[in-house]
Amino acid sequence: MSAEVLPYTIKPHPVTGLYNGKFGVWLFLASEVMLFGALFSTYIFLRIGAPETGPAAWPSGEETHLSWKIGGLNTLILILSSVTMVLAWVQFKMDNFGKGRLYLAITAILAIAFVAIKFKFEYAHKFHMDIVPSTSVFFAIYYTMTGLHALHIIGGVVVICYFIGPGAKLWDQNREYYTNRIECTGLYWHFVDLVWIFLFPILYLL
Amino acid sequence: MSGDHHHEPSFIRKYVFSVDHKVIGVQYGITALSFLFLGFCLMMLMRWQLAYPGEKMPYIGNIFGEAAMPGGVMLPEFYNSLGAMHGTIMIFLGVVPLLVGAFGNYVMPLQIGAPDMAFPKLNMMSYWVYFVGGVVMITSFFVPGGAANSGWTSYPPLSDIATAGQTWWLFGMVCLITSSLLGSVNFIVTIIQLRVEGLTMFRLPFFVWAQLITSFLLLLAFPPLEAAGVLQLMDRLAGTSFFLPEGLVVSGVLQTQISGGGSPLLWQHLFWFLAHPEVYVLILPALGIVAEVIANNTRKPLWGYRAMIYSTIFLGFMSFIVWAHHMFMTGMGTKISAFFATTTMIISIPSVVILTALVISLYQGAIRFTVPMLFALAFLPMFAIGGLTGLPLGLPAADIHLHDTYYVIGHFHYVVAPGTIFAIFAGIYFWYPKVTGRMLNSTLGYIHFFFSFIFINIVFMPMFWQGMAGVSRRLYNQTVYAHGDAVQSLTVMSSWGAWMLGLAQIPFIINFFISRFAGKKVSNNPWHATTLEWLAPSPPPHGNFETVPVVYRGPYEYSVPGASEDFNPQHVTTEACSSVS
Amino acid sequence: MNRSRIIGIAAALLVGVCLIAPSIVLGQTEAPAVSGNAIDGDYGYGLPPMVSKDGQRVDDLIIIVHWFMSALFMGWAIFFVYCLMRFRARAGHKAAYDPIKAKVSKYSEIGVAAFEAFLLIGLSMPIWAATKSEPPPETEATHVRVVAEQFQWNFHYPGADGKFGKTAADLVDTVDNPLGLDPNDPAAEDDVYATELHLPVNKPVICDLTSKDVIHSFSLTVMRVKQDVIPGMRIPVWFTPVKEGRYEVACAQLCGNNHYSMRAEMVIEDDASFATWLEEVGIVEEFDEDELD
Amino acid sequence: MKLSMFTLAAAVAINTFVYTPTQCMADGQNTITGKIIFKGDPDAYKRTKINTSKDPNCKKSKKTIGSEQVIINKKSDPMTLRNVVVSIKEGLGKKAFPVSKEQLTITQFGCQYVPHVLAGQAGQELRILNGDDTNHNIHFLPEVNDQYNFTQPKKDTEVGKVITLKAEDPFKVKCDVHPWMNCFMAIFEHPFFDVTDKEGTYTLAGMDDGKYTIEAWHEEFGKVTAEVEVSGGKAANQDLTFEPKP
Repeated sequence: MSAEVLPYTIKPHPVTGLYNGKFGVWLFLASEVMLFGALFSTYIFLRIGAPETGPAAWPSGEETHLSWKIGGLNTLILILSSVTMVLAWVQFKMDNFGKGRLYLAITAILAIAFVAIKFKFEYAHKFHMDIVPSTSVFFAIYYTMTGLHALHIIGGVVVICYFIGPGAKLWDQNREYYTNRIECTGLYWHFVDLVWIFLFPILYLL
Repeated sequence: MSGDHHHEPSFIRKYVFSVDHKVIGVQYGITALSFLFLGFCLMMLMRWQLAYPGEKMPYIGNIFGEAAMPGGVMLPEFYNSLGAMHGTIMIFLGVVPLLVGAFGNYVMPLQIGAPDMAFPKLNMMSYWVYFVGGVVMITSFFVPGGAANSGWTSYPPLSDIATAGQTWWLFGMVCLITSSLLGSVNFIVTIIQLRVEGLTMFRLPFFVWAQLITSFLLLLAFPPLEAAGVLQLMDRLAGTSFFLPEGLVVSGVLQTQISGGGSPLLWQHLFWFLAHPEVYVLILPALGIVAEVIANNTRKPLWGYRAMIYSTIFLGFMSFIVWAHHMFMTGMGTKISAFFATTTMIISIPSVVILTALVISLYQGAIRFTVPMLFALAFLPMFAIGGLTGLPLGLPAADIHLHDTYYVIGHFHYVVAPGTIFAIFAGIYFWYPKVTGRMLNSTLGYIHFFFSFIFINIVFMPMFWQGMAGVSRRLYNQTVYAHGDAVQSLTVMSSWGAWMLGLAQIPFIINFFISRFAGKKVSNNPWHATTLEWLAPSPPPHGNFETVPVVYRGPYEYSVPGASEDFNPQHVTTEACSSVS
Repeated sequence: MNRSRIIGIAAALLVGVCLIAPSIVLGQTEAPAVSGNAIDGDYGYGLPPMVSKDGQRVDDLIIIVHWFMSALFMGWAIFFVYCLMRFRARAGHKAAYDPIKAKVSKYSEIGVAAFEAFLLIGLSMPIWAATKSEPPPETEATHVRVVAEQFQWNFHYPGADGKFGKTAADLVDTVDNPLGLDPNDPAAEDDVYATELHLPVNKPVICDLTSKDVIHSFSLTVMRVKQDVIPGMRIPVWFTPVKEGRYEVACAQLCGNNHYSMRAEMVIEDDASFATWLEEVGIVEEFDEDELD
Repeated sequence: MKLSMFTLAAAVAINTFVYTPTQCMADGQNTITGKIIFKGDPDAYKRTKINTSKDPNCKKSKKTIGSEQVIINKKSDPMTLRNVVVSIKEGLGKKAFPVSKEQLTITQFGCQYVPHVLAGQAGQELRILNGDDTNHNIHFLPEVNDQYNFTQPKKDTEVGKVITLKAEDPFKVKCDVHPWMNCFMAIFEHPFFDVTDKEGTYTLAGMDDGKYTIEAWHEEFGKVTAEVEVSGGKAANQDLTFEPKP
């Protein structure tokens, strides 16, 4: 065995049970948890500190101008995309490249639908009503958190599209490696989904 | 992964966009040393204003332009920029990249017998993102209004209303944070997954352990600062009020364009949640280097190796729950301050344990006073001073008088300047032969060491007295206060110490470049060390080891009774150790 | 190697001594930068003068901690230097492989921990509670509102009625109404505005700290009082001055370009002078343009 | 150094007593002159001594300084108002005017801005000097121009800081170290402006024949306007009146 070959890039490490990439993604997600954790803490900190009444008071119900219906629809779309992501991985695992790629494509389309709804029906609508990040602390945190989340979704879409398109070459060279990468993407995708599951209630419902 | 791997890569692939951890380590090292030097130069400029407030700076006063130093006299805003950028550059562009990016990257994979980092491309990316962050920071000096001038802590609302340099600072910080995150993922995976056969966790050199804990700190502590940076960017660019309460009146003008409803303290919580673990990011790898050098030069196993590791892990955990001890003066109640003061006292215990273990390791050793060893030895008392002076600052009542005075400056500089930077020098002298295949000249090394040791104490020791006298930090001119004017002579002394310290680095700079070509050529293992990096050729080729090593013992098997040599390397079988003469 | 080391030490020491001596001399020839009122008290290299009732407790704690630190460091340093001399590498000396089994380190670590606990629980916490959590009774104390702004301390006294007038951010004018006092509030009529902090001696003082713009820090070095002033918050501090004289108020938190010049003076005086000052400070003299000098 | 102190003192004196903005570049023949009249109770606007005890160095340049918001010339009849910016507001059409090469100066002396109200043309250079033995922090509070915020330590009577401004309605400039210190700047696209002197008079010169709207601005009393018709090189006279409500 040549000293230059990195061990455990594809096969899992006997002790940790993870290949390098998967381990790396888990660690990356840990840091993402801290990132969004800090933002959620900000939300709590500012909401606790907000006065009961007055212009700086925390908005509720109608005042938020957020429709739980649109938010709920987006939640459904994201959950569905998580399911198709898993299905894609399962198909690749079963050596079924065509179907796997189809599910990947569905995932990407659902994600794009999410972002489109977000921008077209939520952001654009609010900008139209002159509700911008500087309107109040609530909208500041709304735009920042959902914006950062939307960036994560877009990043995910780029990665998924890469694996549908140019990245698919890897399937022919090393199927296991390719499937592993889809698994890592899936982990990330589920995390982004999970963040939304927290975001939705704190912004739309509470 | 076949034979075509061995073809000669192009110059750019080999030295610029290289994925080899050693090249990246050297890139990090050179860049970070340059930034370290730049940060030091900024400080030397500030020391002029401090020692001779309002006087024209001789010789170089006129080159900084009208916006910074009209007529050679430094303006307060430029002084504040220098202060903020000195801190930022030293910590985020100098010391951390050196300790983690350079030493961690170069030495750690060698010490665990790995051919490279787990994700070589990610490694390259983290260097280049760091580089971009550095360029952004440097560029910010040239934007109108100058670089960030709200202190390296960038407390809002001051930083929210500061000049454009602050926005650049935030972008730079986002780059540096991203780079650190990529690096830390890579480090953890590499250390956990790529150890060679036989190298169990408790056979790892202490340096690798320090890197592991450091990476966890970076991984978990940096994202909140990234979040805080994003929030401050929103405040500055989108006009939000995350850190701004209602009814701000800046320069007599009511700020009606902001909604209010935010909290200035929010930033401090998010910032110090990072910045306290950051302190341990600065010190743990330094302790790792010192441990390596001490074990090697006492020719004796480290005393309390396991206790040190447990202490390090404990430090890592505790560092996440002490952050608010930087905020005792923000109007904190008795209960919360008692909680954070208690955790602060608790976190001092593992530091004491590590320091004690290192000094007891000297006992019954056979101490070789090599240049790296001198730096490592000098590290110990100075780190002790730094640590001990943290005690009055950690007691909320004593902190009332000492908070935000020069005492604080003295305290943390003793930890990071005579502490960490001496450890960095120890590391450079120790691993230089591995990187280049040549030794650094030891006469120049001794001169460098003794002068640095004396002058660095002249720089920082007076600060404790200044702090005692009540002089606040970040003052452009302390003589406006009676208590500041009374101790101005200490400032002068400190300044002269700093300039002399600058001169004392000249032998090192000469040594560093000349020895690359003219230094004494050495074998793979010039220090007769035991850890795996000394098995690889000097300098190690791409892929590091000719054959994958197997590890048979712990990292510091020096002076084993019955062995033929006074060191038993980790990779040599027990039979070979006792039979080969 | 040995010779170069000796040369190194000798040269470094020589330069070090040559350096410290003139720098101190140079430092002392510095002229005082401010011509103004003389500040009372003897300032020097140690702790500055202390003129408040509770300040001594802070000083005592600082001094005790420093004795403890010195003892610890000296003990540690003696062992360190002993090791360096006794166990240096030389012919015939070999390092021992087995670790020493001394219990000293463990006991000393436990001792350090115990003493730290004593410092924290026995000394620090009671002082903190007294100076930050248990305000003096409102009725006995002199009440002052301290309003910080870039780069000035504003002091607001309630006047004879003992009530602070209402203030509002939109009424602030840097020249006419620095505090933003509401002219329609009857309580505001007798309020006194000053840029110098005058306080009666031997009477507790409560300062309510607020800031108009950024974070400042209200630092009364001689009172051993320091408290961040945070916009959007009102934070009280209290102390009892015990010695008459003129002292300084400093800002201890970077607050912008001219942070260093954010200095005010504090005058501790007897009740009578304090009352006279309160009467007189608000009086505005007419300016006759013909008397221009 | 001595010499420069002398020139500075001279500059300050000139600025204090005989300050008139320069307007030489216009090529027309006509002039408008007049007075700014104050109708009201002068006792409601008494000047007061400013307490400069915060910075003892202020007194080194000038012992006493007085408030400058409202300066009424009580000796004349009717009473006139100093530091009023008078300018042509309408009637110039789209004509562009060359920018005066002359530098404007503003000096900080005795912890006061001299002059207290400054008018200039867009693109004209403005030099800010410090005649005090102390540090000033000049903070511009404009809407259109850059919000300059810089310091000027001790006695900078030679170099100063030179900046160029864009046209803008009068805006405030203040010192962040000495809160009582402020001044106003009015910057115009054209050269037809003046600031009333001690006697409360102004002169606008060099405009072509035509009908103009002139505007007077005072920091306390706001704006008043009047219409003036000029032709044939005759000096037109137009007084404007401020009548603050009691």
